[in-house]
Amino acid sequence: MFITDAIVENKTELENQIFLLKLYSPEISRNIKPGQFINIRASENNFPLLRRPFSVCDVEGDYFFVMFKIYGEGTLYISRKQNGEKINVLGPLGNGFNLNDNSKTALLVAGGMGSAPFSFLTKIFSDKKEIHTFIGGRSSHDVIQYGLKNIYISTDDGSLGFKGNVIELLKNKINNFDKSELKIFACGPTPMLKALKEFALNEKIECEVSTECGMACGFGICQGCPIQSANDENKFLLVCKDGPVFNVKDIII
Amino acid sequence: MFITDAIVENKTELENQIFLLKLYSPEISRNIKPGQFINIRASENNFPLLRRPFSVCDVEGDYFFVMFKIYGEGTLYISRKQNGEKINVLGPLGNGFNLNDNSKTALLVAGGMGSAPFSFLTKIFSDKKEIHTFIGGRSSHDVIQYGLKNIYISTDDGSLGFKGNVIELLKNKINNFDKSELKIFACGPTPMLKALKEFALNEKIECEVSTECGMACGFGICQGCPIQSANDENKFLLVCKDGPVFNVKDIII
Amino acid sequence: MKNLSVKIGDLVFRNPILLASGTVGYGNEISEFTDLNKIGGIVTKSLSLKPRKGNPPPRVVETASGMLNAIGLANVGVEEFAKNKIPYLKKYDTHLICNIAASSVEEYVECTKILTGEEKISAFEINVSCPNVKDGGLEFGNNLSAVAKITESVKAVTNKPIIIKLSPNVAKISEFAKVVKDSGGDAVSAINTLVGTAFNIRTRKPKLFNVRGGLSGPAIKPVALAKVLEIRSKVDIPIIGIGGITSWQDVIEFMIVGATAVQLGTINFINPKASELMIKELEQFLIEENFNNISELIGSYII
Amino acid sequence: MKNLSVKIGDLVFRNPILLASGTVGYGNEISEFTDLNKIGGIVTKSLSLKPRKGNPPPRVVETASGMLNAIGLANVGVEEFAKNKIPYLKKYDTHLICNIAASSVEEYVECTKILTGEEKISAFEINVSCPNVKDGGLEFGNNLSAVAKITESVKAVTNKPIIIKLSPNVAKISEFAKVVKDSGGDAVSAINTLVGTAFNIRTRKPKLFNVRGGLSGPAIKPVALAKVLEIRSKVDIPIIGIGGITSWQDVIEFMIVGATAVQLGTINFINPKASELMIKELEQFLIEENFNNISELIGSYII
Ligand SMILES: Cc1cc2nc3c(=O)[nH]c(=O)nc-3n(C[C@H](O)[C@H](O)[C@H](O)COP(=O)(O)OP(=O)(O)OC[C@H]3O[C@@H](n4cnc5c(N)ncnc54)[C@H](O)[C@@H]3O)c2cc1C
Ligand SMILES: Cc1cc2nc3c(=O)[nH]c(=O)nc-3n(C[C@H](O)[C@H](O)[C@H](O)COP(=O)(O)OP(=O)(O)OC[C@H]3O[C@@H](n4cnc5c(N)ncnc54)[C@H](O)[C@@H]3O)c2cc1C
Ligand SMILES: Cc1cc2nc3c(=O)[nH]c(=O)nc-3n(C[C@H](O)[C@H](O)[C@H](O)COP(=O)(O)O)c2cc1C
Ligand SMILES: Cc1cc2nc3c(=O)[nH]c(=O)nc-3n(C[C@H](O)[C@H](O)[C@H](O)COP(=O)(O)O)c2cc1C
Ligand code: FES
Ligand code: FES
Repeated sequence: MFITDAIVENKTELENQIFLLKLYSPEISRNIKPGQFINIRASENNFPLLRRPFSVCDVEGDYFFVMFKIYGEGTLYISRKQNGEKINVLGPLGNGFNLNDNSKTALLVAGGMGSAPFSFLTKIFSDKKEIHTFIGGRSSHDVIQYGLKNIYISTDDGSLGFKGNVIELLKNKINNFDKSELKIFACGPTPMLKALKEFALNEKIECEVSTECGMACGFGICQGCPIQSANDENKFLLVCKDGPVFNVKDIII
Repeated sequence: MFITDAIVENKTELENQIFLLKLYSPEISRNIKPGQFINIRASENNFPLLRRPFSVCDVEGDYFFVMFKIYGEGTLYISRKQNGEKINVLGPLGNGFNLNDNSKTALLVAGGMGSAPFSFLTKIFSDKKEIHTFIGGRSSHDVIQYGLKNIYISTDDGSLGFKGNVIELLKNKINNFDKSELKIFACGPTPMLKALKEFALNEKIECEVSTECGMACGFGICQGCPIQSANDENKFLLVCKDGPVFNVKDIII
Repeated sequence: MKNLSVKIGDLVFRNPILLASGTVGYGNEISEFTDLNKIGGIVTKSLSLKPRKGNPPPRVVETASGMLNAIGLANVGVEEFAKNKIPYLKKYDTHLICNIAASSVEEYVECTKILTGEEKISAFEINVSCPNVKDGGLEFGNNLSAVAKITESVKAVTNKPIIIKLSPNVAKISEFAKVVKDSGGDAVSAINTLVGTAFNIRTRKPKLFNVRGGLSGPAIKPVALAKVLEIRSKVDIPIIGIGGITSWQDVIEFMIVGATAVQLGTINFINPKASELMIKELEQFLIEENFNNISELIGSYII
Repeated sequence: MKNLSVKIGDLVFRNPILLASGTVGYGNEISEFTDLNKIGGIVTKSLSLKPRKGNPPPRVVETASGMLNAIGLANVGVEEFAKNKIPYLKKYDTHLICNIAASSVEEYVECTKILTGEEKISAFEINVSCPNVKDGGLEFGNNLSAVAKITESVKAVTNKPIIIKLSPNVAKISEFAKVVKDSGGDAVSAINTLVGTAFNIRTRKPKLFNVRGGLSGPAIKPVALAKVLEIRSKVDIPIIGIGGITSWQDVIEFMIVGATAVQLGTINFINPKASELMIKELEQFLIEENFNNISELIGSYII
């Protein structure tokens, strides 16, 4: 883990209020893995006080990318950073996706900003597996395709792709794939992960999900981010340290 | 009084950590008088929470100027504003210098950033009076001559002008002037104003001083900025509303 | 049209937004920014029997998302107030609540007696909690029987509603609210400032002449909300919520945990238009969330 | 070379900077950022007799310059701590202070008994003030005779120093410090978190599962300083100052008002290197202000 000032190399507004930041930091870029996250200090002062967690979206040499949506004060401040400015980051944090399984096909399933970690995962998997990506959003403006491939889209309002949610879309398409060789990697809002867990367990498809939780520290010292273990009723796991990526079997969503 | 977003037209660093901001705001510029001040919101959020008071330094048409030194968080933030950015200001506030007296010669006496209000005063007095300006600073870097004329300088370390404080310098030079036609206008730290008051009363020279005090509101609603009245033992005056400019006779410094 | 009005006893406020004691003087300066006719009411600076000069400077200092004040109850006194301040306030169609501070039960009673005849005054808010006066302030606010005595005695000399402004510097604020209710008080205001201090590390002197001051502003909002919630869940008395409100969202949050109305304090120093600006947004919220009356929000928390 | 060491009873700390309970777990994660050998000591997460699972999420929420937490004393329990956490901490030459939370006097005593044999433990900090546990926490912290009883009983079963961590949610914290002293306690820690809450205005639900939580961070610093000052001016007992410290200046400020040492809490989440970084700056301050020993600062306020 490092605490370091990353330097803004570039900022792109991908959609209204959705930004892609390219940040220079050899420490982070050379050590972070898909599904891990970093914790960003949005300002130097007490406002906002706590760091804000973001998945690593992609890595290119000494640069890493963060993709985010303006949500509240913290993301608003981060969105205002200019090229050349420093952003204090802490990371790499948590456990990323399992990169060593032997499935042949990866289905990446994203809800909204849940597509953020998948550019990097796509890059890493590209020469090992076949990849298909399912993205769901409320409307076409929520569907970010940056760095993804073989994309299937669903929108709640039908403004792009299948009208409905992304798990429905996945169910519709699942027979196109050979289930025995599949593995699902997912990231998105809790209701989506919940539906996905049920589906994956029913269909007996291996499935890893990246979860979210309000956090204070991001590296295991505050106990602020519990998630119920599926294996031990008396145990909470920590999203920041034991996750954010879990095998769906291990957690209660 | 207005609450308005002034727009940064230009920013100059006059000396290390001392800035001159040119701000566009017709409301403020057309209504403010020398010695009055404005209260600036340094950020949009809770940090810093309170506004910060600054004298108006000069006015040109729809533009007004603020000259300030980086002191703490508030001034630091203000110093980072870029051209075109908005700064929320509240003003004009307080009572400025008396512009209608019939003295023939004005001696402006400034300690450190106390020279801020005198550019504007100099402009207004220029066609009415003879003006001589005494500026004291710790070193040459604290002596800001922007918009001033007929300048006498003192520095504590002797790096520029007379070695000593500005009141000593004033005492040395006072006999160059016809006391019956003089009036002193001063702004600076409390010890300077204290020494000046004694001097002015002894020499029977009319003297107005601009005072400072920690403030919460700047316009009379918090009672945060008392200064002892010299005329009524049981009375505090308010620096923000009854001042910041007072006749030295009216206050206990 | 959504209905923003709320009621405390028989008093109807056109909306739940009042301006807090000590943060708007006697209304004249703030009226340059906010149309007092548009808000629910205004609470005066604490008034005492005789004029008070207040503490020497420094009286205010900023802290993280907050400020400390030790004004020392500087005020013109009840008589001067009646003579020279009420006439100005009469111009406004808004509720005038007179805040009274005193150092004895007798003084509270006398102040109330002197002012109760003033038609313009809608209610009294009794400050038993100002932490800045050595001769009583804090003591009363920490003493259940003193609060009972003050409430009863003041009630006895006026027909106007009595609101007791509670100190947060106690272990169980709901016990005080209960005593107010049992003694005939009509409502409670919560909270006054938290006791705090700050020192200059070079001079090693306090940043306030009075050493200790009262902490206000956004920093204290979570504490204020918890106090309001505590009162609401234990005592059936109208609550005026105060503490760190800066936005219309904060107003709603206070109402949800149990406030019938709110007061804005420190925000007036930063944005004296804030109160008026919030009103439109409150209405918008009611539309979005499908409420007809803002009063439906009071204590509407879901736990 | 300036002397940064401070003493509490016979314990000598190499500098006044300790890490606060609940904000550094059991030391392993934070040691990746801060060299524990360089700081005065580390206080463990509150330990209870049996492991505690803690509250369901959400457990933390940010507020203005602060945060609310309602972790619910999630901890591994004293036995697991002794077996699996102390060995790691033994690697560090720093004081280990064990914080204990319990729901009965007997449980406090039992926890202390179990751990007192551990050589690595320098002292116990008794948490009588955690506001998050329904079965006792807040009650003890608000009850003078309970605090006396706990202090005495725990003292009776250990030779190690006993530090009582006081609740700020009381009217007069100095009364509690006095009781601690009179009952044989060696020091007090002040303060634990203030009770606060926050609600989501759309769902009208609390932002913490537990509804109420503890407020920490810069927002509470003025309150914490006032509590330390109150204790210092009334009771002769060493004080460990806690609350909103984010900079070396804050450390000095706490010492000036009377703290012998300090604990850093919330700042560890934001900058886990903070404690180590402050040490150099403290030394620089002593040079600039011409002190030889940092202990000269303790209670050095000039009023
Ligand atoms: C492991 C992890 C990875 C994430 N990756 C991304 C990403 O790649 N892109 C992206 O846009 N967002 C991501 N998020 C969500 C992102 O952290 C929040 O949107 C952000 O913290 C909101 O901060 P704010 O100040 O703008 O909002 P505010 O509303 O001001 O934040 C309020 C508080 O709520 C917490 N919070 C708010 N929303 C969330 C959320 N969805 N999840 C967790 N905490 C939240 C924040 O920590 C903060 O303390 C991630 C969250 C986690 C836990
Ligand atoms: C009427 C008036 C006119 C002023 N005009 C100028 C000017 O033209 N140029 C200029 O450089 N400065 C001026 N000042 C001082 C200026 O307001 C302070 O330097 C500024 O508030 C410091 O804020 P900060 O956040 O940088 O410092 P911080 O240390 O963070 O401020 C801490 C607090 O102390 C108060 N404070 C700090 N220093 C002063 C001070 N000297 N006077 C009053 N309050 C203070 C601030 O209000 C703030 O609440 C003026 C002050 C007053 C009262
Ligand atoms: C400068 C100042 C002066 C105050 N004076 C009084 C007072 O005279 N009487 C009183 O009851 N409360 C007084 N208060 C407390 C406020 O009315 C209010 O209870 C408190 O500030 C919390 O609200 P806020 O956080 O919105 O400011 C004062 C507060 C401030 C900041
Ligand atoms: C997430 C969190 C967990 C805490 N857990 C404990 C605890 O278990 N026992 C305890 O005595 N104090 C606990 N505290 C209180 C801190 O030790 C400290 O007293 C408080 O946070 C104030 O200091 P700060 O403002 O520097 O954070 C906790 C604080 C936080 C923020
Ligand atoms: S966020 Fe602190 S332990 Fe997970
Ligand atoms: S600063 Fe508020 S009254 Fe002067």
